Amino acid sequence: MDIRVQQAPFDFGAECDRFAAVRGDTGAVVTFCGIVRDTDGQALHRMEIEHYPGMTEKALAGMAQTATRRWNLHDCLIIHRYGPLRPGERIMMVATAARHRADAFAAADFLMDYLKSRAPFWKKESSATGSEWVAAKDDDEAALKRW
Amino acid sequence: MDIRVQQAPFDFGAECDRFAAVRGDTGAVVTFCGIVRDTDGQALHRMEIEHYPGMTEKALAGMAQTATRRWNLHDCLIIHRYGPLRPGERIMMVATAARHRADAFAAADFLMDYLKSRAPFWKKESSATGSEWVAAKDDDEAALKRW
Amino acid sequence: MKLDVLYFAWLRERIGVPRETLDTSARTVAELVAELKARDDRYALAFSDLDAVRVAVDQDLCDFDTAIEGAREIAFFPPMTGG
Amino acid sequence: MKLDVLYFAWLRERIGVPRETLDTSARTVAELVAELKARDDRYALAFSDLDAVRVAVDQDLCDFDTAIEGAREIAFFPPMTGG
Repeated sequence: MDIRVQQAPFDFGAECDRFAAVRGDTGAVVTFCGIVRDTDGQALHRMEIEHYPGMTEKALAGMAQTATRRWNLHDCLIIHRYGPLRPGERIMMVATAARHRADAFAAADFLMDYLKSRAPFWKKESSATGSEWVAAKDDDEAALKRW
Repeated sequence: MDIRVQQAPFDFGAECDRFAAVRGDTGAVVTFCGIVRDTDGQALHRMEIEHYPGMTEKALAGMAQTATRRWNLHDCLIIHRYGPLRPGERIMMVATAARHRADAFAAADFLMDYLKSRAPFWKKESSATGSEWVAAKDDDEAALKRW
Repeated sequence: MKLDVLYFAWLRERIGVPRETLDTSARTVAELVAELKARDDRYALAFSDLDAVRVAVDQDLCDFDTAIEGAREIAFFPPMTGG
Repeated sequence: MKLDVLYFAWLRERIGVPRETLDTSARTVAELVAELKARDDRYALAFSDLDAVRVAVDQDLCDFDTAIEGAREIAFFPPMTGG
């Protein structure tokens, strides 16, 4: 289990490659990468991610432990950036490894749902017309009911 | 959309990195990598994958088109190897890109379920005690009912 | 009617060839299978449990009652195990 | 009782500070919020719609009726938008 909260960029390809370098009982690896989109219509200049140092790491570790127990994961990685980001930059990634694909998929999906609505990150988008905190979506809250 | 059926290894990290190099409307990338496991108890020496040249590419392209339409994917990649493979080697990968994570996850999950039971690949495992064709699992057939 | 018939995985091993060209008057996949089973013990053995056999006509998965008129390539194989 | 109180995102911006140390006799989060709202318009505005506010006591998410006896750090913030 590896949890990293950092301002610096991460190398998605290298992390995927390292994570999938397994032997033995692991047959399935799922990875997710979140990328800064341009906002609809109005071009995004910058995204700023604020977080709650201390609680962030604690919340992510708790989610990873829950997922590991619930789906019998062999390994689990979460990297999440904070600070200023530009369109196309990679915000965060999750990776899960398990014997079978169903567990790896479910655990990654679960981690993303929880991370989205229960890890203390807040996004602020800036465009030519000003800055705005991204509102939480009802869909994201509803997604938690799946688990 | 990119479909590759090949005997040669592929570079999972490099493929993930290239696939996630997006700009604009794409916010979510999901990747899956299937890895040759050691068999239970008896150590696996080799896996041999047979396929049906011509039909394989056609079947995978059909699945990718279905997934792209159904989940509004921005991009989709499938690489599947055939021939001899050793434990720890990467058999195949799938990657999906979409605006939101729910579409990218569902499409990758769907592609894996279909690829597992509807693409013409057959695995044969060899160990010290002999060779055996891998039997299809009822679970894998049942998984198709989800879609 | 001339047809290419392909076999994969353990069907190929039991029948002993990966592909052959047949001259057949079968109208459906099921009739073709019956012809093959009557030919030789190897075919009778390979097709003894059709629940374990899948078929593709011109590279599309189909059923045993599919008509094969005009088909060029019929393939028999066990349930697939990709991924 | 002395407490560190932290604010994030637009709560931090409306209140004007990221963190402050308070001396309070509040027994629950809700009582603490009532004290803060009475202090100043900035707090009254920030806490005017509690449906839009989340709270963590000692870095664990909790409800407004949570007891805060013994707590060292209370944080207020909007619904989270990670990922």
